[in-house]
Amino acid sequence: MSDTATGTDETAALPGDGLREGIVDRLRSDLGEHLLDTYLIPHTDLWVRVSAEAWGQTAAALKAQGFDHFCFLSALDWLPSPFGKGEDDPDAEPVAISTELVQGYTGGETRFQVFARLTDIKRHVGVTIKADVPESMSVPTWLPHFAGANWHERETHEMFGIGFEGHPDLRNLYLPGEFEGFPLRKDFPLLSRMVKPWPGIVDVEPMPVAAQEGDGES
Amino acid sequence: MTVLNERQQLSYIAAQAADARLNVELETEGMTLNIGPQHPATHGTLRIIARLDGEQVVWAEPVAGYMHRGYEKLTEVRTFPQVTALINRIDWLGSFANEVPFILAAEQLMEIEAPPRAQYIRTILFELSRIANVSLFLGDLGVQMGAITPVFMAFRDREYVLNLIEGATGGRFHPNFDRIGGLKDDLPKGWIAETKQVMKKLRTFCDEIEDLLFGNEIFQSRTRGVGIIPADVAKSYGMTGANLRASGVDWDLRRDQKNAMVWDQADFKVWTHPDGDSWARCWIRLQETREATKIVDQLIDNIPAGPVMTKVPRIIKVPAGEAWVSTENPLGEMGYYVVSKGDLGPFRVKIRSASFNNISITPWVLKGVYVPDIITILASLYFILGDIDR
Amino acid sequence: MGLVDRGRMPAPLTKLFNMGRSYSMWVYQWGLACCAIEMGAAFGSPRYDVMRLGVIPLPASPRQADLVVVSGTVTDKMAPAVKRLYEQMPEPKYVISMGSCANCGGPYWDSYSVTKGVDQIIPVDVYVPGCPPRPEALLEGIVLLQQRIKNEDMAAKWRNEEFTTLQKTAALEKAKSQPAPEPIVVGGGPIE
Amino acid sequence: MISSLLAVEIPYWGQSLLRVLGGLVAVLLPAGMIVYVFLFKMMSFMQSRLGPMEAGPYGSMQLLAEVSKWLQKEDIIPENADAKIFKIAPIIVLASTFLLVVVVPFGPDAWMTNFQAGVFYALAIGSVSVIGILIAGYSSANKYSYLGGLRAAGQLIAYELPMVLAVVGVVIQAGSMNLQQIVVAQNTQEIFGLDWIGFPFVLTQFVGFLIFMIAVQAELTQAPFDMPIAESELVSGYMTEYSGFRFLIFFIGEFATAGVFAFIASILFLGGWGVPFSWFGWDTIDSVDNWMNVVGPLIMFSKMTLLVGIIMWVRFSYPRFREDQLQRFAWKVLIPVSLANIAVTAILKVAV
Repeated sequence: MSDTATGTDETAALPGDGLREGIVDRLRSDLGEHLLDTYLIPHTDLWVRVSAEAWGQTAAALKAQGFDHFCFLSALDWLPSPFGKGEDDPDAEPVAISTELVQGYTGGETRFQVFARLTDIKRHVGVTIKADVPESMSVPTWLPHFAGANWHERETHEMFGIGFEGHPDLRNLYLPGEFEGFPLRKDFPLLSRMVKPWPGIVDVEPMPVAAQEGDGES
Repeated sequence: MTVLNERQQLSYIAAQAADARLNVELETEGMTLNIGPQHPATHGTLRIIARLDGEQVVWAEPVAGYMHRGYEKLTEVRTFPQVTALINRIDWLGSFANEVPFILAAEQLMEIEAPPRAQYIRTILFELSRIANVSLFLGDLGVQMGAITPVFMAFRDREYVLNLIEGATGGRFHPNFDRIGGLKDDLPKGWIAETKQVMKKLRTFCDEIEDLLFGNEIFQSRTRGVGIIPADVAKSYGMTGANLRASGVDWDLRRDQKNAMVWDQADFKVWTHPDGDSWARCWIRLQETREATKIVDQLIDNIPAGPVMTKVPRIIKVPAGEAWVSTENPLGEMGYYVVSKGDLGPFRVKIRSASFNNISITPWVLKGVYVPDIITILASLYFILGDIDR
Repeated sequence: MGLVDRGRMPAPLTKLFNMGRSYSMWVYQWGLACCAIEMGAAFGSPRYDVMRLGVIPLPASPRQADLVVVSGTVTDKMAPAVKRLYEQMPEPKYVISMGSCANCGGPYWDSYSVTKGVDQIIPVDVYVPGCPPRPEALLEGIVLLQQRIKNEDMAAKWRNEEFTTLQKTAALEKAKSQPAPEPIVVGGGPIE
Repeated sequence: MISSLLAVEIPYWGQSLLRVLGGLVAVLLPAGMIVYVFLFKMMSFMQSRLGPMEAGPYGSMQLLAEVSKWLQKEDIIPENADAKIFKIAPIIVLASTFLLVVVVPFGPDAWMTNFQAGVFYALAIGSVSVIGILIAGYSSANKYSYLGGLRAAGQLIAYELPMVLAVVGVVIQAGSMNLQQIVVAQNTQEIFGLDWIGFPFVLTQFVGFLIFMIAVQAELTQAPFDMPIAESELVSGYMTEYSGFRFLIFFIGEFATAGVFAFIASILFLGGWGVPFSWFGWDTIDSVDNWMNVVGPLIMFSKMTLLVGIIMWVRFSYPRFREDQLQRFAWKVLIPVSLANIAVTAILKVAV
C-alpha cells in the first residue's frame, strides 16, 4: 500500500510566547496603527484587535505569515440582554439591567464586534482577530482571502445584521425568507420564554390518577 | 493502489471545470434538480439544488438551515451545566465528544482541571463516541452506493459501543456525563473487561468492512479520482478532520494541541492520504476507527486511581473572560468560543462545528461531476445536519 | 382511489382487510435529527429488526408509504416540507411522531426557529416520548399502531370522519337498530 | 401437436384454458416466491435479521397482507401527469412478462405455444418492458422519474445487445431457435463421454452464460445495475410517483420478470425441464413419458430458484455502478467478449 502515513508519537513542541509575540510584532509592522490592541495569555492563546478598515488587510497579512487555515468568523453583541433570561416570575419586581457596554479581551468601542480565528497548521498556533463594527454596520469581506468565509459571513449577516462589503451573495442561510429580526442580537426576545414563566424547581409531579379504565376500546 | 500526484489532481479538476463551462457555452437546455430536503441520500435534511446538463452538474448549491435550532441563542439563556445537556445534540452520533470542548473551555476560564482519572475516562469515552460515529459512516457508505448490507453490520456492531457508553454514563445516545471539574460518576464494575472485548469486535468489523466494501471494485471505481480536493483549497475552506487529512495535510488536534486530555499517553498514528478524493476520505476514516480502538485499549489499562471530580462550588459561576477550546471530534475540529461575564450562564457561545466548514465546499467540489457522484462525494465528506445547522 | 374505498363492508371482511394493512406497513423514514439514528437502529439494526412486525422500511418515495415516522426536530423552515410529504402519501396513512422534539419541541421549547410539535402541521396517530426514545419504544409505538389499525372502521375514514373503532360503529348501529323500548305504563297491560 | 396431456384426452378449449391458467401460475407463483423467499427472508438472513415473522407462521401470510394492503390504497395520479399514459405504463411492463412466458416450455407437452423462432421472440418481447418504463418515467411529471426512465432506456438498450449475442452461441450449438428443441438438444447429446449429465450448454457456453446472467441482471435493473431505480440517487426512479395497485403491478412485474428470465436462462443453459433422456431410454421428444409434464415444471422451478437466488445474492451484496461506467462495461467489455464467444463457437461447431 503506497498510501503514506506521517505522524509520530512525539508531541510537537509547544509554541512558547516568543512565537506569539513574534506574530504580533510582524502583524504590527504590516498593519501599522490599524493594529489597535493585543491580549496574550501565555502558552494559551492570542487575541488581536484591528480597525474595521484593516479587516481584510489583516487576513492577507496573517495568511502571508502562514495562517492559511480558516477556522471561523462570527460576531459579538456586547449589549447586556434587556430581557434577562426571560423566565422569571412575571409578578416579581423587574430587576434593573445595566445597559453599559463592557467589551471582553482587547477592549473595543462599539456594540458589535466581528471576530474570526485563523490557524497556522505548521506552527500549531491560532489567533483570534477582532474588529469593531462601525456605524455603517459593514466591514470588508474575507472572501478574496479565504473561500470558506462565504458561509460564515452569510451566517453573521443573518444573525447580527452585519454587512460585508464585497460579498456577492448575502442571502439567508438558515432561516426561512419571511423571518424578521436578527436572532443573535441581544435585544431579540425569545418569545416562548417571555410568555411562559419558568415554574422554578418543581418536585416530582404526582402520578395521574389511574381512573381511565373506562375507555376500554382498542 | 495508484496514488494521484498533484499535477494529475489539478489537471483532473481543470478538466472537470472546463467540461462544466463547455456545456454552458453550448447552451443545451439544462434541468434543475432539487435534491432534498428529505432525500434518502442526504442522511438528514440537507437540500441541494443542482443545475444539470444531462447527468452532469453545471453548478450545485447546498441549502442548509432545515435543522437550525438556534443553539447559540439558547446557550445564552441557560446556565453552564444546562448548556452541556443541550450541546450533546449538535453532532448526535458522537454526543459525548460535543461536551468535552465546552467543558474544557469552562474549566479553562475557572482555572481548574479535572483529576487525572476523569481525564482518562473522558478520553476513553471520547474515543468510544468517535467509534460509534464513524462506524455508522462506514456502514452508511454502502447504502449511498446501493449496497444495502453493510449498514446492518454497522448497526449491529455499533450497538456494542452504545452499550458501553450506556453502561458508563446511563445515556445511550446523549450521555450528558461531563461536569465542569470532572465527571458525574465513576466507571461501573466489569466495564473495562467488556470494553476490551468490544474493541476486538470492532477491529473485526473494520476488517470486514475493508474486505467487503473497500475491496470491492465497484466501490473503488465509484470513489477513486472523484471529488478531489487539493490541500490549499481544503485549508482555505477551513476543512478539518479526516477530510483535511485526506488531502495530505497532517493536522490532528489530538496530537498537535495540548489540553487537559490524555491522548499524549497513547501511542497512535495520524493517517494522511495524498489523493484528496472520496476514496481517501473514506479510507482515512476506516483507519481512524482502528486507531481509536487502539487508543482505548492502551488507555484503559492505565486509568489511575483517584476521584473523578475536583472541588467546585455548588453553584457554578464562571469568571469573566473569553476562551477558545477545540478538540478533534469525529467529524473534525469542533470548538467553542465561550464569553463569560461572571454570571451563571455564558454571555455568548460561538459554536464552531466541523460539518459547517466541511460542507461549505460542496459548490466548489460538485462542479462538473455526475449526479451519482453527488451522492458519493456528500457521503465521503460525511456531515451531520445538526453539526451544520446547529 | 383504491378498490375498496366507498360504501360499507361486512365487519369480518373489514377485519380481514385491516389485518392485511396492519401487517404490511411500508414506512417512510422521515429522519430529521437525533431520533433518526435511533429510528435507523430500530429499522436497520439486527437487534431490533422492525421487519419482523411486517413494517417494511423499503420505500424511498412517500407515494408508496403507509406510515411515516417523523423523528426529530421540525423547524419552521422544514414544516412546509413535512406538510407536503404528508399530502403526497396515499390514504390510508398513519403518522408516528417520535421523540420529544417532534411531540412538543423538546429541549428547544424556547427556540426561535423550532416548531413546537409536529401535530400542529399534520395529524399524529402515535406519540413516542423520549429524547431520543430507545428503539424498543418505537417498536412499541408501532405495535400500538397495529392494534389501532386492526380496530379501525375504514368506512368512516373514507367518509373523512375522525378515527372510529369498529366497536364504536357497532355500538352505534346497535343503538340505531333496536327500537326504543316501549314505555311501561302501570296498569296499562298484562304483566308477565 | 400432441393432444394428450397426462394420457387424458382434453379438448382444445380445455387445453387453452389450462395454458392460460398455467401462464398465470408461471408468472405469479415465481413472483410471490421470489418476494417472500428472497426479498424478505434471504435478504434478512444475509443481514442477520429474521424478516417478517408476525403475519402467519414465519411470516408466510405476509404476501397476502401486502396484496390486500396495496389494493386498499388510494391511487394517486399527479396533477401534471399524462394520465392515460401514466395509467397504462405498469400494465405494459407486466404484459411483457406474460407475453414472455408464453414461449417457455415446461415439459414435453406443457407449453403454451411452440414457436420455431422462440429465442428470437423471447428476446424481442423482453425489451418491450423498456417502453413501459420509459413512458412511466416520462408521464410522471417528476424529474427523478424522468432521469430514471432515461437511464433505464439507455441501460436496457445497452444490455440487450450482449444478451442477444450471448444467446447466439447457444443457438449455434443447438442448431435451432425453438426453445423446445434447445432443451431436447441438451438432453439427448452427451459431453466428455459422461452420458449421465446430458449436455447442458453451460459447460461449453460458460462465457455466454456469464454474459447472459450479467445482462439479465441489468435488464431486471437489480444492483449493481439498478441506476434507474437508484434509491439513494433518484428516490425510486420511474416508480417514484406510483402508488396503490399500480405500484403493486410494477412490483409484481419486477420480480415476475426475474422469474421468467431465470426460466429462459435455465432452458438455454441448464437443460430446461428435461432430464438426460438416456436415463429412461428415451431418444426423441415424442418418446418422453407423460409424467414429465408434471415433473418438468418442478425441475424448471428449482432451476429458476437457483438462478434467481444468484441474481438476488448479487443484488444484496454489491454497490451500484455509475451510469457511464455501466455503459462502458457493456460496450467495451461485454459486447467484444460475446462476439469473440460467437466466433469461437462457430469455428468449433464447423471444425468438430
